[in-house]
Amino acid sequence: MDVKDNQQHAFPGDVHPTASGGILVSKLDDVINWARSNSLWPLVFGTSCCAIEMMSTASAKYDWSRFGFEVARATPRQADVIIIAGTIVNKMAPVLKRLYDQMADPKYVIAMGACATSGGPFFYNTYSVVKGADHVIPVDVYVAGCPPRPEALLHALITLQAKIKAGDKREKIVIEKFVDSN
Amino acid sequence: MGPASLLVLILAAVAFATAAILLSKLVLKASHNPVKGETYECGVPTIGKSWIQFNVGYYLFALIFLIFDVELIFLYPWAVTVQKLGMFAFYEALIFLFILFMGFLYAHKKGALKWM
Amino acid sequence: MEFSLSAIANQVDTWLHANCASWLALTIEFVIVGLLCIALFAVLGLVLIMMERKVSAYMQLRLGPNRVGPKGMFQTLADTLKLLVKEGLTPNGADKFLFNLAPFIVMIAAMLVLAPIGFAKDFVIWDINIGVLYISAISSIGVIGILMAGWASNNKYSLLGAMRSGAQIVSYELSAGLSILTIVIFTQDMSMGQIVASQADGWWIWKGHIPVIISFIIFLIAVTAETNRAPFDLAEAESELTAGFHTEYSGMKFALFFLAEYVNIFIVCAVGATLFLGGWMPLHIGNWADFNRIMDYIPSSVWFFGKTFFLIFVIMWFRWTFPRLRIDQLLNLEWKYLLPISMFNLLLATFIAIQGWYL
Amino acid sequence: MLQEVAQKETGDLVINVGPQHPSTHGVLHLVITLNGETIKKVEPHLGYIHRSIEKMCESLSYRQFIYSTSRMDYLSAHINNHACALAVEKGLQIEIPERAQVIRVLMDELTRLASHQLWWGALAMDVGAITPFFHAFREREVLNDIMEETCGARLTMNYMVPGGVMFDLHPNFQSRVKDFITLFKSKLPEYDELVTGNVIFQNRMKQVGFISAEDAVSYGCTGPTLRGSGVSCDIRKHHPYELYDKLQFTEPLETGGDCWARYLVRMEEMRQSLHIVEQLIDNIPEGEFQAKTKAVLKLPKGEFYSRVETARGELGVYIVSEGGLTPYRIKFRSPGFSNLSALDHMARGQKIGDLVAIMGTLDLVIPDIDR
Amino acid sequence: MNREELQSAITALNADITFEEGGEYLTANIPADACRDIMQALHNLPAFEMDYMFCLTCVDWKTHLTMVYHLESRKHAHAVVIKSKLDRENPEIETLSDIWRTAEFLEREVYDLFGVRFIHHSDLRRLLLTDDWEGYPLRKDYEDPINMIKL
Amino acid sequence: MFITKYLSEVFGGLRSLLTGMRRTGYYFTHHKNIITQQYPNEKPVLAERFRGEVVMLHDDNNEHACTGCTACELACPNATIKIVTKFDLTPEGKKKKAIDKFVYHLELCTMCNLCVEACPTGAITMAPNFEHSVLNRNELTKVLNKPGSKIREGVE
Repeated sequence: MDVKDNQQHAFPGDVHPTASGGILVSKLDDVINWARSNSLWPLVFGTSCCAIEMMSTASAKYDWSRFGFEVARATPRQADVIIIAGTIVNKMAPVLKRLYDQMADPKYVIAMGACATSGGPFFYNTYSVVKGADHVIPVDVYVAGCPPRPEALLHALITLQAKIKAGDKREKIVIEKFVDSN
Repeated sequence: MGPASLLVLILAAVAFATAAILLSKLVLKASHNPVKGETYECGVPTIGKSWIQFNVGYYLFALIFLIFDVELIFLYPWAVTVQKLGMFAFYEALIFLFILFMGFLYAHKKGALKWM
Repeated sequence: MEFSLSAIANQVDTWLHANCASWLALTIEFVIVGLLCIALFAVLGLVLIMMERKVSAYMQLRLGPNRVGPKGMFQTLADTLKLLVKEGLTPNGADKFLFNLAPFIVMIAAMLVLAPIGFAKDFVIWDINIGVLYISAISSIGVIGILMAGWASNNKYSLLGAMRSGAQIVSYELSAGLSILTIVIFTQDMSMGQIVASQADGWWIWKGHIPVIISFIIFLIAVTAETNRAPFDLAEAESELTAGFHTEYSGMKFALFFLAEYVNIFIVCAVGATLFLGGWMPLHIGNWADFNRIMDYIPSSVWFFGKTFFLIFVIMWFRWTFPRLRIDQLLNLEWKYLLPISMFNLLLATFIAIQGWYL
Repeated sequence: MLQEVAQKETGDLVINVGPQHPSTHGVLHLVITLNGETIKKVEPHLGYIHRSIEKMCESLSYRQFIYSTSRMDYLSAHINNHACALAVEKGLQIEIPERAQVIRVLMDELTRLASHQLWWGALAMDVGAITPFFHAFREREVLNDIMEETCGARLTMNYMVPGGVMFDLHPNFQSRVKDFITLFKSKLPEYDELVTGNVIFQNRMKQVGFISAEDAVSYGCTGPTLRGSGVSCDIRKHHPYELYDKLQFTEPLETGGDCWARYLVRMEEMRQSLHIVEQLIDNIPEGEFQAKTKAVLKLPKGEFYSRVETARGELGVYIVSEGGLTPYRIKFRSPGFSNLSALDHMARGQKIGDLVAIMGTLDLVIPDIDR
Repeated sequence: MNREELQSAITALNADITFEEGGEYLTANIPADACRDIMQALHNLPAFEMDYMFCLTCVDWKTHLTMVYHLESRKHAHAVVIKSKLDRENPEIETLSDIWRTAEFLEREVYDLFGVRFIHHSDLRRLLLTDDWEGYPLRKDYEDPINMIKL
Repeated sequence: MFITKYLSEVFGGLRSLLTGMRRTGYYFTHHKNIITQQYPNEKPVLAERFRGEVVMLHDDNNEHACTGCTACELACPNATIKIVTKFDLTPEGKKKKAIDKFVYHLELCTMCNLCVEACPTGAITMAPNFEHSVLNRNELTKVLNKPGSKIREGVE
């Protein structure tokens, strides 16, 4: 059996693609991306165990404020990144979608831990778990672990920073998709 | 620099705010989706209206404030000259404040200062 | 040569009048003042937010921002830039005009209070002769902006936050006013310049005895409440109302509230420093002529900013130590403790002033 | 008079708190009816993290299902695993080696400490003080390191297995726990300085969220919530498991029934847990850390119920076995579920700020409630 | 009371009660229609004073459903398990939420996951699942081809 | 007395507030208490038991000890491991079962250690790697046996 076939078998349903491409040339975009990547304010959003490790990441020993991430906002209007820390169940999925939709652009998503990445421990024989948060909203960075240790979350944030700096201009793609669908 | 400076300050504030808000409109093309403009309430649709007739408790404090703020305004000119006027002004203010304090006690007794 | 802001200002003034028509010179001066104020706002925003983050970090056993730029200096710059290019949403259900007007009101209120503040010796935008009254009056305009923002958002959290803020700010206005009044009684003048001048031989906190110390403490508490800072941050109590009155604001509109909050802290601390700690007056101790001369060498602007930032630090210290009060406790504190005490304190101060029991 | 006017003239505000809200500690959804700031009704809506663990366990073997319970009450992961292991052992009638028992009790108490530390920090954060949260995590990280060294994970350890524990203790374990005891004893007075003694904090806690002893029992509250109302309910005392009947510790009781009483109970529980750890850390007997069990576990037909005391209260594991490889039905009686049902009772007539404090002192872990 | 005394005392309440052998707790099978009276007696009579319900759940036996109540008395330190058979097609039983208030939520949960209707329950709605959910997932024959991936 | 009670309340309250401020002030001025580890610059020291991901042990000859017995696959609670077997021809010409691919779904794995416990030959173990963030979820699905690797002689 091929790994790829297995993959498709394992994750049924539509997966929301993340924006990609869009090469930037101007210096202004470089500066903007530098600012965006260094100022990722997370939304206070933790559903289960991973939320505790997210709190640990904020705590003194790991201290994500060194990267400027500590400005956790409780309202999605002011947040830049949703860290999906924990399982998303069918009842929660519309809420997550709504929160994501209500965020101001540009917005990013990190799927933290096995549950948010793929359903994790609750993949099989459960009737209420969404098999991966990317069935609900597009996810930029996946980080495995159950839960990932705080350094792993920091690594994910650094990965996201690198992605932003590399010049993915999300809002452009989103708009194009929106225009196409109309 | 005189009163004109106040106009300058207002203009500066407006210019600053306008420039800052407009810049994002110029640089960013935001995405649209149907629920983006809806009221945020912890990720679930809101129940009922937000613009309702609101609890009177908050306004009571504003009313009481008004009385005491007027008192404060009266006290300012008094404060400037009280040293020159001497003890007479002191007793006057004592009576003034005493009457106000009685009012305060009355309001307190009526429960206007109790939060509900 | 001694560094003096007023000397520079005078030179610029003379040069402009020598080279331009007087109306043009005046216009250019106004533009310069406007730009300087905007620059002050921007710099204050950057510096104070960085300071807050570092203060909180050290109190919480961590390092704080240290990766963006040298020692993390550019962290707030990155935040500001990001907010500049972030989408500023206006909710569908909101009262759009008021919603967009509110940040302007808050900004204008913050900007206007700058006028009578003496940043250095003879360096003031407009030394109004009723300076302290002007400050009390203008600083309460800000609450209108907050009420406007909360009401216009059409969001229940915002509404509650704004209502709380309204009740809170008007209440604490009183004891702040009464403690300012204590100083007015001693100086017999309401102009900020005269108040600073009256402290040439010693700051009021030293020579005013107990009443001034009490009113200083009350002033600190009251202005902490007036600027909606923890432990009085009920208007934006995060664990209760998500983000309070600015829940629906995003991008730069939110940033303006954020900025105004910090500028307001600066302003109230500047007022506190002027009234109680002698503004730009250097520290003079009695007859120590040598000591006093050394102190005089330090530029007056350094004195002013030093004192102001010390007070700002104290207010930040409050924030990172105390739990938040509940709304009824907050009002209890004002109406049952601060107001009676400051009224009593006012009488005490008057008595001492009339008897001349101060230096 | 004014109160009457206020109540007549104004409308009620219905507010959603949660699922995404900083003070609900997860995804609890409360629909609150407010008049002004006063709460008239709180209606909890659950299920935003209902992961169907009970259904899932029906298709997992007795060795496998234990790991999923770490994800229920993740703050008491060890104790959850312990309860499951106890239920399976009851069915298999295995005797646990003494060393394994001591290790289990030690781990349970360290978990309780870690959980209460997090609760303390989170409660302080809920009432608006942010710094204590970081101070609490300083000690918690030390505990996490100890856990990681022995169990291999920081939060969801899956360390207890039927018959004992998965690995032996790490050689450094004893010395590091002793270091931790010294450290924590020196830091506990700081907790009091920062939070317990603070006048604002005390005012936020006292006379808030009152529940009487009868009501609390009727609502099925357990753990510190019930002990705060003055009812002794510690499973470790009343139905001792493992070594608890041989250990010296007291069950803290407060009669206030308000948030302050619950706060004091938990603070004292930390000291008691520390006391238990102190008693055991020098007396870990040599021997096996795991009893010999078959590779494939089969429980006999019947019903097995085990009760343990987690950091939040009584956890019951009810296994119905048909004699197969997997449980026929498994039910977790979670402490948070019953404690939450009393929330409406506690919060009526209080302010919004109080609701946050009440939820903080109930120490809700939502995945534990929804399962 | 010890186990035997408890058994005889409970037998005195209703003649139809049968007891199961073995098990950790004394287990009594009671008829569903007498459930409420027996429970009321267990809660109120000073001999029992079962003031604490520490577990309420249901088991699907494919042919029928069984309600399982775990009761304990804090005063007398005795515990009893009460079981009651229900019809699988139309499961109905009187609510106990006014006797033990914890039952209110626990019964809602059982209604949600097993479909047992509790008569006179003040607020019988779905608790954990969405209101428009179909079926009762903890029943053994529950199938959900979309969400449930069988191993 | 009312006045004394009032004053003692005020002063008691102030004192309790100052106690708290002294504590935070102490930490503000004593920086040696800072416990931050600067992660990307300082790599954390992890316990050797830390469970970050499942790895298959290969020796220098690119040989492993996995017989493809699927004990781990059966032990895994959520089917993280899929073993794809093939038949190798031994030098004697007999068919012998061997692993083709040891597919490991890291995105599903909960690091419960049950597979390692179940493995009769000690072929797999838990490694303390934690830097698992990727931009594409499929990258988390791994094949643990290295290309061209063979089963070690003598392992049954």
